[in-house]
Amino acid sequence: MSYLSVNNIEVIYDHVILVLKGVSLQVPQGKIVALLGANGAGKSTTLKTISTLLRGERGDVTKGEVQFKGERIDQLTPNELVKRGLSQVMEGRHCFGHLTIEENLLTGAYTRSLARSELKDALDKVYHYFPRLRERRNSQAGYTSGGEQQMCAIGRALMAKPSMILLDEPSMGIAPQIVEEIFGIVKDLNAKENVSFLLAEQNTNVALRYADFGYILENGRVVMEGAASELANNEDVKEFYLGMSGAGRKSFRDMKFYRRRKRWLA
Amino acid sequence: MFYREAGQFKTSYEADGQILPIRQDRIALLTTLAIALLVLPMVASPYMLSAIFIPFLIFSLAALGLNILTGYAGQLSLGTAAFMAVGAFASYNFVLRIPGLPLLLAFVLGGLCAAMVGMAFGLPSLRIRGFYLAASTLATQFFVVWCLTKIGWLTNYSSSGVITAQKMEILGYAFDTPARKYLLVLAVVALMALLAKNMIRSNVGRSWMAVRDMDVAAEVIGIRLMRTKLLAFAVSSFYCGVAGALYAYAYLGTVEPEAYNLDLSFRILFMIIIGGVGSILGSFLGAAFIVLLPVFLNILAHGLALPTTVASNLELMVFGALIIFFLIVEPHGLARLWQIGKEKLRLWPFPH
Amino acid sequence: MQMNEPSAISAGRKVGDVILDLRNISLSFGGVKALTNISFDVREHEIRAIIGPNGAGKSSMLNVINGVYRPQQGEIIYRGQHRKNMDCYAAAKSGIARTFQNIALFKGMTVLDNIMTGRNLKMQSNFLLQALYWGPARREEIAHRRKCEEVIDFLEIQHIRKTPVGRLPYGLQKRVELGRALAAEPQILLLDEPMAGMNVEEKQDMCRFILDVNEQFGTTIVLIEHDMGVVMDISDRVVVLDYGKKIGDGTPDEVRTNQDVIDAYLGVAH
Amino acid sequence: QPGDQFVALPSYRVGPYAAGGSGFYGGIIDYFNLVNANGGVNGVKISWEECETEYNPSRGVECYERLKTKNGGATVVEPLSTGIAYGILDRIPQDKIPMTTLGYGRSDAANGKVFPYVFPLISNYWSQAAGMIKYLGDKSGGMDKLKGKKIVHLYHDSAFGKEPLPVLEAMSSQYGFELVKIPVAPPGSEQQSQWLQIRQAKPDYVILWGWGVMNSVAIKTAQRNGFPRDKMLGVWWAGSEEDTVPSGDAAKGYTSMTFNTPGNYPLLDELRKKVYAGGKGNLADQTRIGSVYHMRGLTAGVMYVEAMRTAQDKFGKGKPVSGEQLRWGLENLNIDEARQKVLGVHNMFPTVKTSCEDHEGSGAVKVQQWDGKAWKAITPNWVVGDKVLLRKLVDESSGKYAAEKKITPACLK
Amino acid sequence: MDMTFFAEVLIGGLLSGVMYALVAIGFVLIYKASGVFNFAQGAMVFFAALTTVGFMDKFGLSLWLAIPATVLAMIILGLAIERVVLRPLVNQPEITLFMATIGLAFFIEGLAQLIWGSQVHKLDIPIEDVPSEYLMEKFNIVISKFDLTAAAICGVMVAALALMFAKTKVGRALRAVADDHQAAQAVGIPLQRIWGILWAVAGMVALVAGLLWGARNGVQFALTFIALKALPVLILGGFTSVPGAIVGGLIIGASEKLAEVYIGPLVGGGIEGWFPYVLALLFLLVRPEGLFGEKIIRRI
Ligand SMILES: Nc1ncnc2c1ncn2[C@@H]1O[C@H](COP(=O)(O)OP(=O)(O)OP(=O)(O)O)[C@@H](O)[C@H]1O
Ligand SMILES: Nc1ncnc2c1ncn2[C@@H]1O[C@H](COP(=O)(O)OP(=O)(O)OP(=O)(O)O)[C@@H](O)[C@H]1O
Ligand SMILES: [Mg+2]
Ligand SMILES: [Mg+2]
Repeated sequence: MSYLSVNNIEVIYDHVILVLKGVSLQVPQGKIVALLGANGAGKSTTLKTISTLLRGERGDVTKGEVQFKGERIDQLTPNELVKRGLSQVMEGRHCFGHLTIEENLLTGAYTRSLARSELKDALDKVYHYFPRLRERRNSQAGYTSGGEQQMCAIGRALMAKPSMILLDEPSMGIAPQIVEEIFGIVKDLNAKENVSFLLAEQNTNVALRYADFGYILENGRVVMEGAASELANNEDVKEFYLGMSGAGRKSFRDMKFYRRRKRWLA
Repeated sequence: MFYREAGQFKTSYEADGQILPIRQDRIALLTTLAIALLVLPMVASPYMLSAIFIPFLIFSLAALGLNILTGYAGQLSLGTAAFMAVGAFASYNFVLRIPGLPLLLAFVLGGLCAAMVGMAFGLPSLRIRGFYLAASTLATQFFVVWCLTKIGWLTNYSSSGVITAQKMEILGYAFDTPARKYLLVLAVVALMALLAKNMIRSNVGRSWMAVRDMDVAAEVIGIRLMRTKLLAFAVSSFYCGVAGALYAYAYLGTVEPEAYNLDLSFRILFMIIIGGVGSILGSFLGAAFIVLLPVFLNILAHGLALPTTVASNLELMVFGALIIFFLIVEPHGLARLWQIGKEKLRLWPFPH
Repeated sequence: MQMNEPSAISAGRKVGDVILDLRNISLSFGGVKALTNISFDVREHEIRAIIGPNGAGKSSMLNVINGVYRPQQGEIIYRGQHRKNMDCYAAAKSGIARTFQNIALFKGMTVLDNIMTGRNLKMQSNFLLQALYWGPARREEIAHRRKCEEVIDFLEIQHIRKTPVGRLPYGLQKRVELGRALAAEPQILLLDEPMAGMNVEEKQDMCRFILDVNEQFGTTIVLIEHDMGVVMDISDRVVVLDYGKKIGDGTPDEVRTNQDVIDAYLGVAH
Repeated sequence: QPGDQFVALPSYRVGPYAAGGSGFYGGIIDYFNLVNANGGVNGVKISWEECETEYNPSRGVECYERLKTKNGGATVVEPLSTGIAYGILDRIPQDKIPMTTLGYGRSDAANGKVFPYVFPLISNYWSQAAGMIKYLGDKSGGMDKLKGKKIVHLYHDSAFGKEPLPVLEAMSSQYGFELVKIPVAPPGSEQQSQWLQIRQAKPDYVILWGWGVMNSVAIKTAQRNGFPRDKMLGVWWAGSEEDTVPSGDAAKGYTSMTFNTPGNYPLLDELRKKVYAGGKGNLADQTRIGSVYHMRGLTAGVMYVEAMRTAQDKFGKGKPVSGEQLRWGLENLNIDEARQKVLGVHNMFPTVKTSCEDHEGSGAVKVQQWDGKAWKAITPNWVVGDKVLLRKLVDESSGKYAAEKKITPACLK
Repeated sequence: MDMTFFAEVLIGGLLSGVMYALVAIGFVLIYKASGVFNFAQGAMVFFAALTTVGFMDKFGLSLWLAIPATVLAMIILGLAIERVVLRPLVNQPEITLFMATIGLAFFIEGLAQLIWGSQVHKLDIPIEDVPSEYLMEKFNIVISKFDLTAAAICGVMVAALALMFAKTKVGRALRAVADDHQAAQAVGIPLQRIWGILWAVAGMVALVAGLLWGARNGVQFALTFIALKALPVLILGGFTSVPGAIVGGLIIGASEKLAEVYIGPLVGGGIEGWFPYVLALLFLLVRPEGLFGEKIIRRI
């Protein structure tokens, strides 16, 4: 049975802009699922639909439903979702600028009532993953660097101890070493604590390396799905998402001429 | 079906830069203008002209002025009425003290005085932002009204601080009936709206919007904050000043400084928020909403034959509730609602 | 510099003399030392990359170059002129344009308007003429519009010309931001993570734009990027920062093999 | 309905001045209802329509414009707001609708040659100021005793508060008392500094020229600073229950001007019997019958009805008169004591006799004192200030207005 | 210069300032916790005071019963506001929310008068508004006991709220909400519940202000205007600082009185209307976020 399932959702922004045109996807329990796609394909919108944060952006779900642990969740509030174990890391960081890094992390634990020592443990765990945050713990998040904010956002979501995390572009603006670390953490949580992940990622390379399963979204439709390894070996994915051609990786310098992009759907 | 731009191709940047790129819109605007100019003065009752259309146009102009400052340049202001007062009292003094000064020139001079006051009070905007600035602009509001009550010269030492606007005459032609006053106001407002639109679509307007949307980034691309903000204050106050002068000359006739009180400032702010912040059309829609709704509610309440006290309070409540309702339906104002309507129309008969 | 040159590859790009020289720059915020005693230079027509772990001070470095931050110490020599610091306006005026890590587009404006603001320094006519939209003002507006359309064509964003940027997906916004910087016809272009949040194909597009700008117009480019593939492929020289200190400087190959760099940043050799 | 005498009532029943507005307009309407219940004015029923102005000039103008053509045309209008009165000042002569401004508005409008359509009936600000000084003089034991006294003019810092200054200043130099002017920034919800200044100045009297919340705050703050309330003398806009009730006990002993004598009158009894008993009363709260604002409204009603009667006498009994004709009626009012007795309002307001030169018609005022529960008149007779001085000021000021507006002063027929 | 008089003006000003602060706190509370500039605060003060008096006059309740009844009314009002106005407007720009509170102000004003009528009332609370004899004899200074009590109440309220924001989980959550509604929701902060509580608390703060101001000036519509006195206090102290409200109040109160007394006569008086604003403005030029406000983060 799938842990999270999205069934044929359709989303319209501002009453007129149709963004998702019937997207369905499943996340089985304890798996990592990657959601891939070009800019504007609708990845973030899909995630926001699941976490019901769409309402604040004047987006409407006009069709379809979302189920989590076998229950419909599209009418719940984000708070209830977090309590049920579904957390989202939003695209574009969204740290609380006036709160310090540590306060930011603490708000992450809002839904859990923890004793002081437990809180400290939770914090330590995040600091363990992101030592850089420990150093900057007392600075206002608004004044930290882009990458630090990204780490803070991820750390904040971990504080809720979710059983399912929606990650929107976790690698954006993160140094390569840390990217690997973040995905390491994902794998770690997945393996040790059985946390499921749905991650929207542009860094297809890394994403497919760590994910079990992948969906490719284009223009608001799922155009391809399959096991991660399968996708990674698909010729089209290789060419368009991994930047490989027949003879290994191509240099970015050689990409000078306009190529016609292959579209799966007209 | 009929509202499509399909088949209308632009062959020059000039054509593309037109105020209304879609032909149907152009036709609609011209028709509206023609009706306003030719038909209304003939058919509308004096009541409609002098109690609805004239104040509507004047408030639209003031709202336009505030929209330039708040909607386009992003500086929230609660001092609109003060700038209007400066425009009115300055125009009055110009006409009074310079015999033979053409009335329209007096309005322009009044507007310029307002612009200067606006710039002076706009200076703090270089450092202060958002609600802090808004609250500070109240200083303008109270200070200007205070000056007008204190400095006798400004009101020609009238014992009660009241000024009576002189008769309106341009080139010997007296604007004394509601229809004539209406036409004068319409001409001024239409012209100034056109100028505003031009500013908005050229470099000044873009600089304002850039400063509004992200002033740090605007600075980095070479927009000078001080100049841009002060210009916005000046232009906005100019518009408000002219509106204030019209308010005195074409609408109230006799005014005391108190007529330009905080309440008026707020009403104009409501207009732009309800109508649409950062939209010229919105200034007009908002003014219409705020001018007409209470009248409408009042008439409605009378129709229901409620006890007057109850009716008046209900009116106030419904007015408040409707503001909230419209904000919930469309936080970006009536202008946006209008635009969405048009977008839907363009897609029609398909829903998306 | 002409935008409408045929897009043939220019015969060979020559890296020229030092155009921007940063000497002993130090910058701190309260207790945080963002930059400590950093020196490096940028030569004309080259692509210079700045890399380093998160919070190393890369963005701060760009902010120093174009005058958003004022360093406590150090000197900037730009085209032979010494300055303690730049101010934003002067920097823009002297041909430094940039993009930002957190997109700093004007959200309420259309793509075209955003790009047009990039040309604001080149617009001369006063606002009264603009209000009348008449004569020189109108001609000027149209001339600049033409230039901006070239930028739009170049970046292949014709279809979204009239869309408010707030509604665009992230990747396109980055592209528009580049367009705004390009519209200023800069001498030096500072790019802060232009390819963050893009997939490979889009990165390829972006690289192509950057290289084209560099080659066709000879624009000097300073680039911050976390994707090593991109950095190694397209930059001429790389400077590496870590905790506000410079730990490496040289060609991509030199940097790639520098042990300090590997330890602090790359993790594994790329 | 056609055949009625239609009156426009641009009233306000919400907002800061709602309490006054509902009392005043309630009074007018009550009186009209009573007159109608008694068969109308020579059989002509009075009809009216209210329109909420919120005390806002621009809404007031809209109301005026809306009401003026209703029911065959309004024949008199009373906005009870200076701002609105100014807003329609230019319109009424054109529309030929007289406007009354009972106790407010331009004092110089008393000159009917310049302001043919404006009627500041009974008493205006200048008459009031002169009456105040007269009263204070009498209280001190004669006008000559005012010499060397100190009087504070504590005023609402607006056109309203400055209106009496010409009179007060003239009288100050005439009688040799010291006039200390202390303004209060509107709305006046804080007056600590003013009252400290007053305490410092140790005046003999304080004239309170206030409006709205400023009045109750002044009384409260006077108490807080230990200034005796009976040495305070308010204007009539500071002399209603609405001004004293919120101050509670602090208001005991406070005095103010009025142009109505507080008390009960046959008219009020008749009202209770014929209007309120039938549930047609306009006041929600019957205890407000006979309150200051209500009585002021009744007075206005009496004025209108008497003017209608007078006009009908001239232009034909038993049919409604036009605005123009009613103007004539207002200009030729003569309500003497005998007439007052007939109407059951003897001594409720001073006798009124208007003419083209004198649209005020009286200029007499009274002083009343708050005993903690109700107002009591403390001057047995009507007080009249220096008429000669007032006439001079009115002529000067209205002359200036006429010159500015290029009006040739003349009486209308 | 007469020193006693000076002291009197100064102290009188400080105490008036406390009264301003009382209203300003209501604004700070909502702004700090949701980024909403609550224009309806004045209307809520009016509503609270009028409701208390209404319960006393119309239902004959004693003050001690009327207050809890009003507390209940304020809670209902607060929850209703959250449900009807704020919930649908989550994540909207500040100015939209600001405008919504303006609509709310109209609504509440109309509602209050519809229910309780537009009459003015007095409100007797058992604190005497007469000069304290002790201080009068000892220092020859006239200070009202009432003002001293008000100052004490205000102090307690400020301390409680400041602690709440700084130390508790809810306080932290509220600050987070003010920064970013959407992100706050994403981390599971129950925006709706929290806002409901918040507005209910703001309603109670309004009640305290309403009781004290109502007792001082009478319960009348003009209570809504005291917001105008609170605004300069607010910008001077900083929109986001509870202690700022009281410090701002003291500064504004004292300086406006001193200015009125010592500068006023030179320029014709009546400067209290604008002086506090100009003063606050000058402060802002030095510190654009007010004395204690959170620094406005402007980074690119
Ligand atoms: N608030 C909004 N209003 C209108 N349109 C929107 C809004 N948010 C997103 N869109 C549109 O919806 C489409 C999908 O956007 P979404 O952010 O989901 O894409 P994405 O796949 O996450 O892209 P990226 O990789 O750039 O983050 C885009 O075309 C975008 O323009
Ligand atoms: N305005 C500021 N105030 C306080 N601290 C700042 C400010 N700007 C930057 N910093 C600090 O300086 C350090 C360097 O920041 P910078 O943004 O330059 O990093 P970066 O190298 O761009 O990192 P990233 O790759 O994560 O974007 C960070 O620790 C940051 O917190
Ligand atoms: Mg996305
Ligand atoms: Mg950076």
